[in-house]
Amino acid sequence: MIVCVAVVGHQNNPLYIQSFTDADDALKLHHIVHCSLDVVDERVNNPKKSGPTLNETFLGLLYPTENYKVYGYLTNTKVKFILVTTDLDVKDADVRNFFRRFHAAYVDAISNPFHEPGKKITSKTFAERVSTIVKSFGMSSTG
Amino acid sequence: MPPVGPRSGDAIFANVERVNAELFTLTYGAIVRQLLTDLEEVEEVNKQLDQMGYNIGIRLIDEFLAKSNVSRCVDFKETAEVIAKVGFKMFLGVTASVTNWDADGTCCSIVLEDNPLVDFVELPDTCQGLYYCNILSGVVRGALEMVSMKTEISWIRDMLRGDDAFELQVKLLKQIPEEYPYKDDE
Amino acid sequence: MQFFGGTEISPSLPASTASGNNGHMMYVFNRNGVCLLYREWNRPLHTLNQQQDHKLMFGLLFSLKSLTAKMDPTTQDKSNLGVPQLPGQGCSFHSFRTNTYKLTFMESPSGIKIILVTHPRTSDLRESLKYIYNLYVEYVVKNPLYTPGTPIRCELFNTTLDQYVRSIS
Amino acid sequence: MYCNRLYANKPELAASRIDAIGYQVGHQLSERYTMERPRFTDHLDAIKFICKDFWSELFKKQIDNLKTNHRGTFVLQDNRFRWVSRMSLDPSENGDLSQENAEAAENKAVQEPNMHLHFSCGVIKGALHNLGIACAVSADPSQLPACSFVVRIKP
Repeated sequence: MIVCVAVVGHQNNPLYIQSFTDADDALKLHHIVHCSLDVVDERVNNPKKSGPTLNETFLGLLYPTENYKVYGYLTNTKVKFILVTTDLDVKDADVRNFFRRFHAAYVDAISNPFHEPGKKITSKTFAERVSTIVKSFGMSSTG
Repeated sequence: MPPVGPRSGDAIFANVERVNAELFTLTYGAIVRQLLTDLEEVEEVNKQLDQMGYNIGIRLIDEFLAKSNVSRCVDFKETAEVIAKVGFKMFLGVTASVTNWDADGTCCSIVLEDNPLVDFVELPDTCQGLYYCNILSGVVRGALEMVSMKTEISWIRDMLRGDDAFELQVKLLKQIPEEYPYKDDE
Repeated sequence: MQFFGGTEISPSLPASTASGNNGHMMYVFNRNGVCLLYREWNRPLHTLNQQQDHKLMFGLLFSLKSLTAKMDPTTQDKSNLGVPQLPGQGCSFHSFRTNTYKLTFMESPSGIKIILVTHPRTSDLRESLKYIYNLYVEYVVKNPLYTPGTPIRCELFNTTLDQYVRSIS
Repeated sequence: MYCNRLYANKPELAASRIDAIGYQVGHQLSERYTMERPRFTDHLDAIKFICKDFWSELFKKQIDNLKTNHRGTFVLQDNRFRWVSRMSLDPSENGDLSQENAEAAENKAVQEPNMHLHFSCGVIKGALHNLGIACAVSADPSQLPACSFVVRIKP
């Protein structure tokens, strides 16, 4: 289950962060997202030869904690997407698929003429779409 | 008199040189936003969009007539149908329908269920009085004026304001015949 | 009599069999009677100054249209002679021929009038006028530097038009 | 063609406004058209993207010629730029003017299309900015219907 997604601007300014848990661990999740940003920077600046293809937007697993797995994605415009999940057995393809759909939703959201670049995304449509994508996470491959 | 001209714009739409849809939608959005920044007053923006639409309409009519092969626009009812069925398809790629005729045939509604101008758009709370698509009313008004029909156009429904469709009310004020422009004693 | 019927528009050039210098001159008027364009290819004689010439041409069309509509034996719905009509209202003529020239005329519902004067033995030019109307749309109406209602000064339009008129047979 | 006409009919919208409108559009489009492609490694990579994919999306053709001085200036030439393909003025209009006036008229003929090209410049600038490249963009329409865009990357 996905517990948190976030969009972070190129100056590490949060553009959108949403957690999907009942418990009040929002603060903890925000902390995880925050920590993951450094990993993204490191990953981009020192690409591992064994890691995902050079300059691919999908950055793969950033780091696992005891309870969570954190995945990252960096667009060509240096916007970071972070995904935090509690699933321990996650298929790579599912995560890629998630980010692809998430990116499409993001592109439509910033195409609203009233959205200001660099400002937080307040669109209701975007929030709804994200929630749909989050809910269907992993469904495609499990049947 | 046999019906003249095409009844649908599909074939013409397929042949018209088209501009990239996203570019079109985003450019319109950027123009509206720029106008809001410049003019501040939402009412002023509505007026400006209508005026821009009018300027486009008076040009667009000739392209419409040339490509659609419509040879006469004398009857208001027939003209409204052609504009909705052929015109909207040709230039916006969507089909509009004509409904709500009044008894004497001088007032009707053009209903759009799909409108590429508003893809991606969410009106912020500060722009509630904005008729985002007001350019369309200007285009229709300008185009009709060029075929001698003076009209008054207003929005009845607007999806950005939570309605289920876009509805433009078109009211025919008068038809202006062609005058002999030169004085006889000149 | 009705000028241009319900045939398909041809965005391609109407076929021509032989070419030559058959075009004499052309006028374009808008709905307000403003002469947007006068183009001349072969006109040995000028008897009037240009303004009078345009006025005479426009007056000729205006009266002739009014007359042809009045004479129409097929319809009841006629206004009095000389009373202004809506563009496209009533019937209209599309050409006439004298022993020295032929005049072909078309009017769009938006009131754009195109008049082409040619050699008397040229063929039916209705499709050609429609084609010229399309050229007007492409090179004049779509030229962002052109202001509607003003005289046409578009190089691209003129060159394309000249080239086309040369091909008329 | 139509969006071109939108602002073409608004002479009171000054060049900077048109540029700003183009900038917003370019900014948004660059995000859309770089979806599902690896990040660019350098400036040239991004410029090539503008010449090929971006231009193709917008105009169904690529930029015809790309030149660079290898010091941050790129010249992108489109031999038949769609937005000015219908644009023309009558040069003979100024036929009997003195040399000086003829030059002024020529300037005017260059400046007017320039107004319309501010939009295109804004689009390119907005797209490149969003890809992390700060630059200035200008257009040269002196060879209509060909048109060149000069991109100067800010160090």
